[in-house]
Amino acid sequence: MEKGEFYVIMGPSGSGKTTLLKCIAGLLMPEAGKIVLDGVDITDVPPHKRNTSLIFQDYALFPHMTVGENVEFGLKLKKLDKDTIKSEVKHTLGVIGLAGFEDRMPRELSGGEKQRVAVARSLVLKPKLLLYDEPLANLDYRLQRKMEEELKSIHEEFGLTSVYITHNQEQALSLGDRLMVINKGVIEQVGNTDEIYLGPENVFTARFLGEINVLNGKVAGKEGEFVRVATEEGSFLGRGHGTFEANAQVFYCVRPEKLRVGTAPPRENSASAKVVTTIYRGTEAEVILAFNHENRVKYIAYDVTPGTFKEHEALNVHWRPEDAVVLSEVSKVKDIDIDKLIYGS
Amino acid sequence: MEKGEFYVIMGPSGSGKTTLLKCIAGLLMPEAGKIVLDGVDITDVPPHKRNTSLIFQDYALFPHMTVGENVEFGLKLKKLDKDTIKSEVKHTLGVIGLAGFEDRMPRELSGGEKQRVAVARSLVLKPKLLLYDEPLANLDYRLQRKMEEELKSIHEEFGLTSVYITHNQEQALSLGDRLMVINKGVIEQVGNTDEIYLGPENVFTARFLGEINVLNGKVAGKEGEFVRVATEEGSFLGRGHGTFEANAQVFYCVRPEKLRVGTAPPRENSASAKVVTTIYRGTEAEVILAFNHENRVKYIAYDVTPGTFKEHEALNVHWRPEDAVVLSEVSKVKDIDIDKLIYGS
Amino acid sequence: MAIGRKLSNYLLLSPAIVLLGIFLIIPLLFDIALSFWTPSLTGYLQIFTWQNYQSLGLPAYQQAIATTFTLSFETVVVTLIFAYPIAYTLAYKVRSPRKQTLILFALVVPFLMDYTTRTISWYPILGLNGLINALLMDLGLTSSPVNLLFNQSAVIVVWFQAYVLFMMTPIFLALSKINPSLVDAARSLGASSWTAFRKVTLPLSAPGMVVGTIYVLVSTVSDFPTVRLFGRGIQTVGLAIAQQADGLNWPFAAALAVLVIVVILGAFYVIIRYVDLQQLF
Amino acid sequence: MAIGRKLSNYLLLSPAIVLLGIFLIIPLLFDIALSFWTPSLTGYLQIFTWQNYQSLGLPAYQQAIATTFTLSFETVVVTLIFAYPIAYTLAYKVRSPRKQTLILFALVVPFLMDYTTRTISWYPILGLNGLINALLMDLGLTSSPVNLLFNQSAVIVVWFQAYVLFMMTPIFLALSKINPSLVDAARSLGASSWTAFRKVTLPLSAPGMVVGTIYVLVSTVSDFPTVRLFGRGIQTVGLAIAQQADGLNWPFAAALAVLVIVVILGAFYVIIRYVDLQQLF
Repeated sequence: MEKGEFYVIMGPSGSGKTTLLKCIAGLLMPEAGKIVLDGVDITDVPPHKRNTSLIFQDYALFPHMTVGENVEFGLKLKKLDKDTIKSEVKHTLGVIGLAGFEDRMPRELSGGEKQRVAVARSLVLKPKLLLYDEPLANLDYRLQRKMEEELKSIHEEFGLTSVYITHNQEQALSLGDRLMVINKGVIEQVGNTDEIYLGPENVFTARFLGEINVLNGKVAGKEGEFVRVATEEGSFLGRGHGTFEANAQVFYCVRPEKLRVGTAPPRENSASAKVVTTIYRGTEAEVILAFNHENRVKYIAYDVTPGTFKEHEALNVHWRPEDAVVLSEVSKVKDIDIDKLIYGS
Repeated sequence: MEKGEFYVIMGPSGSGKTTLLKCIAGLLMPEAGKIVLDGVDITDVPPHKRNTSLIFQDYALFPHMTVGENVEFGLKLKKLDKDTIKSEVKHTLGVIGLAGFEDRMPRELSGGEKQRVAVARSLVLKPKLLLYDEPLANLDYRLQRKMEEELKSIHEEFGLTSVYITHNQEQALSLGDRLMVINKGVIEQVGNTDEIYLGPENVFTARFLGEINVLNGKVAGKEGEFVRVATEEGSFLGRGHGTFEANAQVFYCVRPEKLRVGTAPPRENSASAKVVTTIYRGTEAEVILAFNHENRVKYIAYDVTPGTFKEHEALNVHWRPEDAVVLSEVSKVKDIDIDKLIYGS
Repeated sequence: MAIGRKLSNYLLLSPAIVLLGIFLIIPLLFDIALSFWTPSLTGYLQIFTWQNYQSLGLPAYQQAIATTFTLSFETVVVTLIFAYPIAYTLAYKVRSPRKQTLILFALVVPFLMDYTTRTISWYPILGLNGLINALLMDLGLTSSPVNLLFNQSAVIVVWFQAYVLFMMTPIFLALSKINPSLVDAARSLGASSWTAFRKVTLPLSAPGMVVGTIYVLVSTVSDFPTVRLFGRGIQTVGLAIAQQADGLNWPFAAALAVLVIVVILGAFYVIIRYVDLQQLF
Repeated sequence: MAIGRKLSNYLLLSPAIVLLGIFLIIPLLFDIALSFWTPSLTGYLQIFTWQNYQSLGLPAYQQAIATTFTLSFETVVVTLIFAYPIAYTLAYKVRSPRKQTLILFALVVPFLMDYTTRTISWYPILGLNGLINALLMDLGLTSSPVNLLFNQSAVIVVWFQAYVLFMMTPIFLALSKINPSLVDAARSLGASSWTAFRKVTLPLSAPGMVVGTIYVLVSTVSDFPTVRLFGRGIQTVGLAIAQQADGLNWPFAAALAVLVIVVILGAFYVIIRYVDLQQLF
């Protein structure tokens, strides 16, 4: 992890994200391994001497203190003089848009305001490492999007190295410089966010970072930089990750927004399909298509009007070989139920 | 409201949505007005004789009963015979994907499963009117999307007239046949979902149903079916709603996904702008642009790779006159703070 | 490291555990031991005997046991009947938590009265020349004073006053915890107000009723002064224990106390089994 | 319609309110009235007098009042010191709610012992020939038995055993309600374990301590039998009330009881003011 980076750790519930974060903060002891900060092994350093600060999912504001007292809590422990504390608190509250809220009690705040106070409380200490434990999970969708933007700009303004954990792929993609996907305590993939989104190394990562269509198939050969995969619905080309033996069982994956639809004659990487059902959201539409052998795929169309897609309508679907990924592995963890991990039920 | 329709009522917190729904269900008494179901005035009918059934945001499963007992609760009160009850419960649990869950206790279920039991409990009674009180608000984003699809298909299968309240525009757009937008107890607009999305009648409705760019301007004249509006950034054409007097103060609105970006020479409805900041989410990007006079607009680009938009890069933005809406009214309610209503803080 | 922490937790805790042992468990064990020792003029001799338990079988004590549990059970029923509606009103009809706190506080004040004074306050009310007789005679409902004291009803009335709050508080807490949507949900599924109460509110408040019942049961069984003052001639186990202890027959008093513990534990077990069967927790 | 509903609520409630009035408020009012009436050989005469309150000023009663509140205060402190760590361990170190319930239940069992028996169990432990003296002499720590009974310490020990659970339960409940993230948050903001406890856990558990203090205060002030049995020669207000009531000087007993109520209410007020100032609720 580099200084000043916004590092996102992403994984399903129960994957050990919070445990990892608490180990970094010193609130839990790792059973094995070391934690190194700025080249110093801090595994045995107690939490209050670590210079890390954790922001909690449930805000964890002290209910018996005012907003001002919450924010100055850490500064007072540093025994700074009163004027410094006061001006720091004022400055930080100003930055997060809560100027003048010093005397409010936490119970008088809305969810978003509580979250901002929690951020301010950690920010004011200028820790070497700022740790976020799914801080937006309890906010509603619109507010999440707005707070993402604010966190991003706070990160740019203060330049503090930050670790952010979440199970929400939208937050991971929009906030992170670098991303680590973990699952049941095992690291599935690490890299820049766009690298992972476009080049997942296994089906778990691919599906966890957003919707993706997966077809089962067998390796049919290599063609230049691409791998040819024989599936029930035809033989398609895609970028491969790893080495592929002929006839090996693989997964052929294309993201729904990478599909193109038209009535043009079939070319490479194209197949005919029928519309099963369509959900319109404003000018965006989510279309479920069925190929000839009943494999279903999702296609996302932008800038359409309701009624563009009719049920049972036949379409030609195509996509570029560089937009498809061929994967040989489901996950680094054996015997998992991806649906259960993603939907939590 | 028509029979068999999926009717969505949408409004910010505190707009009276839940109160309205509880009045329909008979759990609250309206202070004025009548409630008519199937041509019969049911204003004074007690809730248990109304043949309406309400699905709660917090599920409201009976914690001391098994899933089976929860679902058969209403049927038992109808004094049906045991075999009928048993087979109805089994059938309904099957439909919602919880076959064999009869003997589980509610505390053993995940959030999504609880929500499904709550739906089954009402569904099994085949009420004349099924009322949903933000039933997905407590689920996480992915599960919400999945449950939306399920509710939609349940609606199609059972064909029950449904009223659904929410403050989430995505759910409103994807679930509703018809939509009513309310605000502080006042109806802002009623219509088909796509009509309202593309043709909002005031700024509140426009902003509440999804992001939209708003420029202040003055009416400069009528040109065919379009209205010309003079703004700080230039004079633009758009579809007008209502009658417009010359020089009247109006709002010129364009949805971010309707903007187009290019380096082509300026045409009608175009302006030059600079990139301020960009958030990438997978292959989608949200770009904030500043016009010459510093008015900011949001532009959503699809299928781009990170790095497509550089900070301070100059671009030409244009859009079709039919994609812009000219509105004269902020809201039917006076003196509201739209930001506060949308973000709840 | 983890083991070290665990150990230090237990070490930190040990003085507390030792003290608890001395102050709570030892008297209990001693009481049980005592019940198997031989009575003597100075209290007891440490000689094992079944005699004390055999004496429990005497008709006089069997009668006392029956009276005790009848009286306690009746008091439980009476306090339950009156405490429930008050707790219900407080939990659901009084909306503001501030008002709830104020009312609860006001209900507590009469309980601050010293035990003795609370008790003697009843004589001028229930006595032959007391308030109620004066009222009855003024209204012409009776020509000569009625004896309202010194019977089982008087004991129950005094116990009601002394212990109704112990019944009400846990019921209030249990009712406050019930999600109000549940009743709305039942109504919306076709239940009348009464059915919704019977099928949802009542079973979900059962834990509060169980706790209240245990409180009242435990308090009344050992409250012998009230029986002595208001139930002259009525013999209860609590009174018998006090009499035996006064007469220095400690081992027999101890045996009676063990009996009370066994019976109450049995009642607990039955109540908790029953409540558990109904899946209330 | 809405008004009709409200009215019917109050009507439904009215028998309960009337009963509460009769059983809780009337004895209290009667007690206050009694304290202003004139004592007589048969109990009291309904003649107004300040005499009873003037008698409270006698040095003997001032001494009794001082002793009572000193003893009660010491008991509060002792129970608080021991109950807090046990409640803390139960709330934070015992993870499973099932185990918590079991332990709480086990702690309640000794309290099922009949009052009399619980009391007499102490004689064989603290007495001249008791367990502790035997132990001390066996260990050679003393050559002749030490008198452990009949002094203030003995009263406090017995009260501790009788009322420690009343202190522990509310503290346990208050601690259970504290969000464990708060301590983690304090730690993460630079507080040591001790500072986090002092600044977060302790103030947030104060309501539990206040409730426990009130319970113990109220219980000990009026518990005269323990003082009579274990504190021979010690005079408390509760004992004085019982003596006056036995001597049929009810009005003076009532005045003493009113004094107790006033003092406890005063203590409430101070505690709640103080706690409120610290913004704990």
